[in-house]
Amino acid sequence: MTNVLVVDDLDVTFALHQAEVKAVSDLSFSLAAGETMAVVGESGSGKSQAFLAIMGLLARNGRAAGRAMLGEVDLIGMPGDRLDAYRGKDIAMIFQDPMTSLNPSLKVRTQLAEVLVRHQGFAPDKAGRAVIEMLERVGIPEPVKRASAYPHELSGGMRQRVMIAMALLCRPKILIADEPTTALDVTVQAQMLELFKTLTDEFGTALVLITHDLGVVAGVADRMMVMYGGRCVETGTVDELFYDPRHPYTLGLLHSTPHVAKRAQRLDPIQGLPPSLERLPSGCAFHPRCAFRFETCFAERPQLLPVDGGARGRACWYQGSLKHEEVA
Amino acid sequence: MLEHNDDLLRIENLSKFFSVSSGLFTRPFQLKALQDISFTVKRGETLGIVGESGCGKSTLGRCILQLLSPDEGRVLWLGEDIARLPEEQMRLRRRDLQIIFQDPLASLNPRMTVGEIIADPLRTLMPEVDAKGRRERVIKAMEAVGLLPEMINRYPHEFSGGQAQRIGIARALITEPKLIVCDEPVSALDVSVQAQIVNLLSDLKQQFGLTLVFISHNLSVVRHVSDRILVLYLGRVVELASGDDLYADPRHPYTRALLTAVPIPDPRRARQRTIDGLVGEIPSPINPPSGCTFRTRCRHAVALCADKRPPLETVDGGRLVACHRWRELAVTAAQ
Amino acid sequence: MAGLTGKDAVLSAYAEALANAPKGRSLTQDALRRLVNNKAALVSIFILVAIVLFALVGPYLLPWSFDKIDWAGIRKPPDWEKGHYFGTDQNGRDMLARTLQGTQMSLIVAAVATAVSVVIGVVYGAIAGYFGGRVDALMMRFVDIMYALPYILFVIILVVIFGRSPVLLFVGIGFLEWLTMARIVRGQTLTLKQREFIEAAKAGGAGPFTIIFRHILPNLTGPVVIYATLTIPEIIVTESFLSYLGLGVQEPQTSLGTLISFGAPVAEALPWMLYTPAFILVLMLVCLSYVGDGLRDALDPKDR
Amino acid sequence: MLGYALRRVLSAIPIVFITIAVCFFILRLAPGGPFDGERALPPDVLRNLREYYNLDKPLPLQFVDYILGVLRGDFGPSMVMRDFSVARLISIGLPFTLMLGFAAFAIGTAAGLIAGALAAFYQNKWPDYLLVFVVLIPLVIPNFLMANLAQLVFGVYLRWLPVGGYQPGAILNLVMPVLILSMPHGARVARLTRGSMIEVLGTNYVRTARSKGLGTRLILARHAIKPALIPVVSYLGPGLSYLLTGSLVVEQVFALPGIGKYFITAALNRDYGLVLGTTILYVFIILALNLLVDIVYAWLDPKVRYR
Amino acid sequence: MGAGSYLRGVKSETYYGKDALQIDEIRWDNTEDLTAALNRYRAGELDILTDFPADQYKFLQDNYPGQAHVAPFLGVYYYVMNQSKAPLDNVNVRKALSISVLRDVIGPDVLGTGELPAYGWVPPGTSNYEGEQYMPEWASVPYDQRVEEAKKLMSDAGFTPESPLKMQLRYNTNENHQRIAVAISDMWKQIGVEVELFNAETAVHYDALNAGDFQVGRAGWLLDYSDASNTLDLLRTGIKQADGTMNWGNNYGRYSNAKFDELMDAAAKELDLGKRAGLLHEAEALAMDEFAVIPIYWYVSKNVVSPKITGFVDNAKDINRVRWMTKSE
Repeated sequence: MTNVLVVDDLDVTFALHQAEVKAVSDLSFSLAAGETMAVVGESGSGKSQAFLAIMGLLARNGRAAGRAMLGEVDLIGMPGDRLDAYRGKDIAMIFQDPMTSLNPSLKVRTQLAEVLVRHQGFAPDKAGRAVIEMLERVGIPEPVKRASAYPHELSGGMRQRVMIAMALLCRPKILIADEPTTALDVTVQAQMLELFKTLTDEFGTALVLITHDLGVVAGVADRMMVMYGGRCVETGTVDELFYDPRHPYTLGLLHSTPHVAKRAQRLDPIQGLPPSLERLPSGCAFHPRCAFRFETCFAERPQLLPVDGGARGRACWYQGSLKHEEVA
Repeated sequence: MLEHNDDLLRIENLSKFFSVSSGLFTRPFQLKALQDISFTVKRGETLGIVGESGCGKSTLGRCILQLLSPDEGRVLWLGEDIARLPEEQMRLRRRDLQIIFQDPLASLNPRMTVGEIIADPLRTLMPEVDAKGRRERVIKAMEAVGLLPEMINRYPHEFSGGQAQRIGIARALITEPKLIVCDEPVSALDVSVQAQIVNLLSDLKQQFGLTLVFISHNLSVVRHVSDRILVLYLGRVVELASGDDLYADPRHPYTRALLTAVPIPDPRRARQRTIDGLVGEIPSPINPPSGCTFRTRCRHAVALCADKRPPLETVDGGRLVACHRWRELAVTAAQ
Repeated sequence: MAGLTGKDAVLSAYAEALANAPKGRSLTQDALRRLVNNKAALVSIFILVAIVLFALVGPYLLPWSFDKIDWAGIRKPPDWEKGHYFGTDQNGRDMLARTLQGTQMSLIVAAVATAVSVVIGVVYGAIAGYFGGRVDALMMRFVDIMYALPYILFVIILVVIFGRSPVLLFVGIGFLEWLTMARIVRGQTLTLKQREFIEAAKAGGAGPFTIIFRHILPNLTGPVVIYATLTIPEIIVTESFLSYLGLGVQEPQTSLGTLISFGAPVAEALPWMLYTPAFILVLMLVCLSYVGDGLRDALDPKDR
Repeated sequence: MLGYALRRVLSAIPIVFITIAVCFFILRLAPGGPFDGERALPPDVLRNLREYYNLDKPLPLQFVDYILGVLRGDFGPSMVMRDFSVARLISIGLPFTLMLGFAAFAIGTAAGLIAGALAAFYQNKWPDYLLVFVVLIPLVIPNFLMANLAQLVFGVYLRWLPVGGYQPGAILNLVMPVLILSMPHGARVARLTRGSMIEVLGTNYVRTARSKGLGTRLILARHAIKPALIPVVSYLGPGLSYLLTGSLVVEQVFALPGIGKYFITAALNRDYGLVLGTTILYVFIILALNLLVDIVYAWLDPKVRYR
Repeated sequence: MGAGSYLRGVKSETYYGKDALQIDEIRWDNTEDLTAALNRYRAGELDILTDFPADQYKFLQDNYPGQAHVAPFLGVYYYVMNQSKAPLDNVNVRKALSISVLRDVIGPDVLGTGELPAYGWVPPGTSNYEGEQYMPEWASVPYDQRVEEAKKLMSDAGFTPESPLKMQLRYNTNENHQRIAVAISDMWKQIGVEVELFNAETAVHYDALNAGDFQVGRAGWLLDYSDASNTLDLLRTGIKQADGTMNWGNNYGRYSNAKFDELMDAAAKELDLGKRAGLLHEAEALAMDEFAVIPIYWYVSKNVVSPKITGFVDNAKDINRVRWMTKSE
């Protein structure tokens, strides 16, 4: 499978008053065409900042380093106006809060048509029909009426569908979705995840799903990457990581997630507090909360190395088995 | 409802309306947030209340504590109706009724130190306790929730989400209440911290003999913590059952749809199950559909559902369900 | 029930020790630390403090008092031997002494007027915002009406009825500046009211006024301080406009506005009568503006 | 929309009435009257004057007469400039003051918007710091000082512009007055625009626009301007009314025939008729502008609905 | 009040002496702000100014020699004392206040346009007023001696710098009035008088003076016609009105002296101008010796005339007919 996106040693640093904070460190991964990769991590793990960097959408005080190859083009460090040729056309992004991601003073049709006009050379008046078609395709009832509505007249679910339509208008190679369903109700979320699956398969779009909800990952993703303290700590297929996790943090996450099907007596949470990026612990950032740590973990930072020689990767010194309790 | 005496709280036909005025001169219209809600909470139990946005679960929590006074119905606390009780009298009962909020930092006054925040309810509800007594109780409460007493003079913005929620819990404990309403207590927290707080709540329940009302939109968390679960839809009770019964044998189509929609952290099972997805969007609470309000999204809706509101039936052993066709559907589901 | 009531010596000793546990860094200290990092604001604060000190201490160091007439030195340019470092005015009074006295008066007028507008505005806005509904609509309608009135007319009539006492200037101007403050505070109170810690206070049995004074008012300091630093320059400029109309402070007292309104017409013939007070006024207002901007960034919750 | 505008007009009536009442009675409180001048008038002359100007009746009666008069469009005579009626006095000077006010408003608003947008766009870079300082100048220098200095420098020394006076068609005479009147207004608009533009550029929907690959110019023009204008528009209402009534200084220093000075001198001379006339005019200007602002609001922010 | 800010006067064809007129159009420009008017003059937009800021007199003399005309003018600037209330009803207190004013400084320094000090009540140059102008003997006594005498008078009346007479001095809003008030209040401080200055607009000021609601107030009187009675009538006792109130007219100080009234009635009936002048002189001396008012200086007319204009003649009535003037380009 050809890779649509290859990222090497991506670093993202923010200049605060005195200190510099590294939100993402040495992140490397590749994304195959049509594949769905989940990026899992808690707040402050850097999962969003990494992809905002790739899209060139970092805040004013943020700086990205390293390479992100979209085909033969390196997106990192590319000036905004040149990046515009790719953004919205080959690589698109949708965000978490549907309430504030659409411009309140512009009609839905305008905000969709402008993408076609910018990238596909549509004449402004002719773009209307394609927009209606796309709205229908993402499951919005009465698309003609909704197209001329303003964002505040639509429900949360409806607005997220508009965002998906907007992102997929130009059939991009890659769609990055940053916590797309977190702000939605369970039933609407289920419909949305269904929509993601069918559309990305149909258009052959590679989907990056950034989330903190392992349930969502299990339902949608092929491959996944777990991030902690700005670094990738484990990658692999969904089945490998769910049924045979090789990093204590991944294991801890699985045990912390309540399972609706069976009522465990007690959750087995990860102790301690999430790391603060300003004062990352020495060596392996997870060591303060890790049940399997030993001296090396305090001193040196583990590299992301392949597991049993396969495509899987993990960044942990502990070689023993984590399985003291089977994850059914 | 046999064991009458150990009912801590009984809600009878509670309704709450909000008048939404759209302009200075136009007639305000009625938003029916809660309609004809009835259920009981037993001593030492954790009652889960689950439902999607707009179903009125938070309003219900506030009606229990009389932060909002219900328009109709009765709220029996230890057998006495406290609905629409004047505030001075209600104040005497507030010692036994406390609340924990969703957003840890937003529920703490940023200008007060942790010690002052936790002790705040004591000032008004238990004036007889002097300053020294207050500080001692605060320290014990902080230890109980796993906070370092040395942090007593710190300010809320110096704490992480999880720790800030522990401060909120300590504040709710300080007057040694009998019942605590937890309104989405873990929804704003990261997964790992969420688990810690869930465990903490169940430990405290044992230690202080509390009764909890656990409100959340996250069915997995509610399923984990609750003994019995109440399902709300657009301001009405659709089903009430024990956690296991509800999961094993959901009787209301909405409950069934909810259960299939909840993402489960198990790839293989996730891939096998078919989503009994709902149709369309949640209707707006301003003018809900006639008859059964769920009918517009229910696959099994028939003419009857449109013209008559399904009664809330009490069935085997205290379960409640409000659907005309639940018996038929139970049979077809079994095949 | 192993509740919280169990009393023992160890606990009370421990409680005693914790009375002075390490103090956390309050929001205000946080904001001050950020303000100090803002160079422009820091420099401005120093200049302002210098001006205030200079205005308070200066008169005692100068040979001439602000109302002493030097008959031999009427309309004289700056002349060091005779002690008129910045020249004299048409009455032979020392310009530097008068500028300092004028600065004192302008600062007093600004400070008191701002205080008046803050107190009235905050209380009015908090009550309107907190109680909402009909009370809020009525109170805000009154504010709209006041906005529609020609406010300069009121100040003139106030000054005319009660004579030109400085006290009246403070109350008069302050009384008319509270309108915007009331609106800002009302808006903030409406948002604060929805915050969950207010509901927590209600659940804790707190009555409306406890909630306003213990929970809402302390959280209003941000916007109130920011707007206050905006009001001060407005008031000083308004006072100078009133002096231009001859409604300023009563002789022999003076204010920066009065001095400038006398100095402006003779800018060419007697330039020293203008550049001293004008320089101090402009410097003060520029500094106030930068301090205001600095405070807004420091107190802005977004970038915490 | 029409229904709303009508309702707003109806709700304005009580405001105008209360304003007139408040002014009417407050004025009577002030010591000194319109006939106190250097020469003490003999008592009988004074009595006739008071009768002529209807001042001898008890106050409430006078008030009712005045209101009835106003409804008939008769604002009564000016008590100081005796051979003019208030209406005529105002009608002579009003066109000039309106012209002055609107010109200053247009220039100030345009310059302010551009400066504000630029400062926001180059936030924390040198253009921003420069613009913030330049915009500060008209706010810290009292306008009468600016007027005097400008007159001295450009009028007397450099002789680029006429110093003062006005006759129809003398555009050059208006350059200095309009600029000086527009500068404080422009400065306030600039500060407001900068603040709101910075906020809008930080919003999620601008980030979405950037993620769609729209160029900076397109984002500014289509996505940023409209929402950023909302707080600015709410200032333009009171801003314009201040310009229309605050032109006293400019009219006095440049000897221009506007009514700006009436707002102030009428009160000083206790010309009850003129004060009330100007006040009513002022209130109508403000109410009309507030209504205009609300209508523009609806166009800018679709969430604001008018049933 | 045309559409512009000026009035225009044009030579009328029917005027008998129209050929002799050199100037055929006049434009009266109404400028309230004196500084603005001077700036317009200096920019050549105006040819004649009927007033100019006193502070600029020295500047004009240095830079525009000869163009600023300052000439005596029939008018007196004075302070009036409310004699209906103690202690100003005591002539010695009034005397102390009057003699302690150093009038020679007011004109040249405080105002800058050199107004001449006034000790009497009828301006010099008033017609049909032959005879020697009233000049009190204390006027020639050196100033510091006068201050000593004033201090003694005041201490006799019970006022010393330690326990001073507290008094309010009212004036209407104007730069010159303010400067003079400040100067005189400083002079009075030496003799045990603590003055509170009270500035008010013209309407309020004169309303207070008419109502007698003041202790010392500033006033001025420009003669309507060139005759001594025009100022002396100000000091006549008020006329009782039908409703019992006294109409004091412009006699704000409520000065009342039967002998003075008789002299004035006699002068009014006297046909022989010489004898009439004698009576008026006697009346003036009587009132001035009783310090009915404190005259301070005689007004001057202030005009600025461009060198292009000829035929502008200063006169006591400050009347300048354009018909006698010519303007060269």
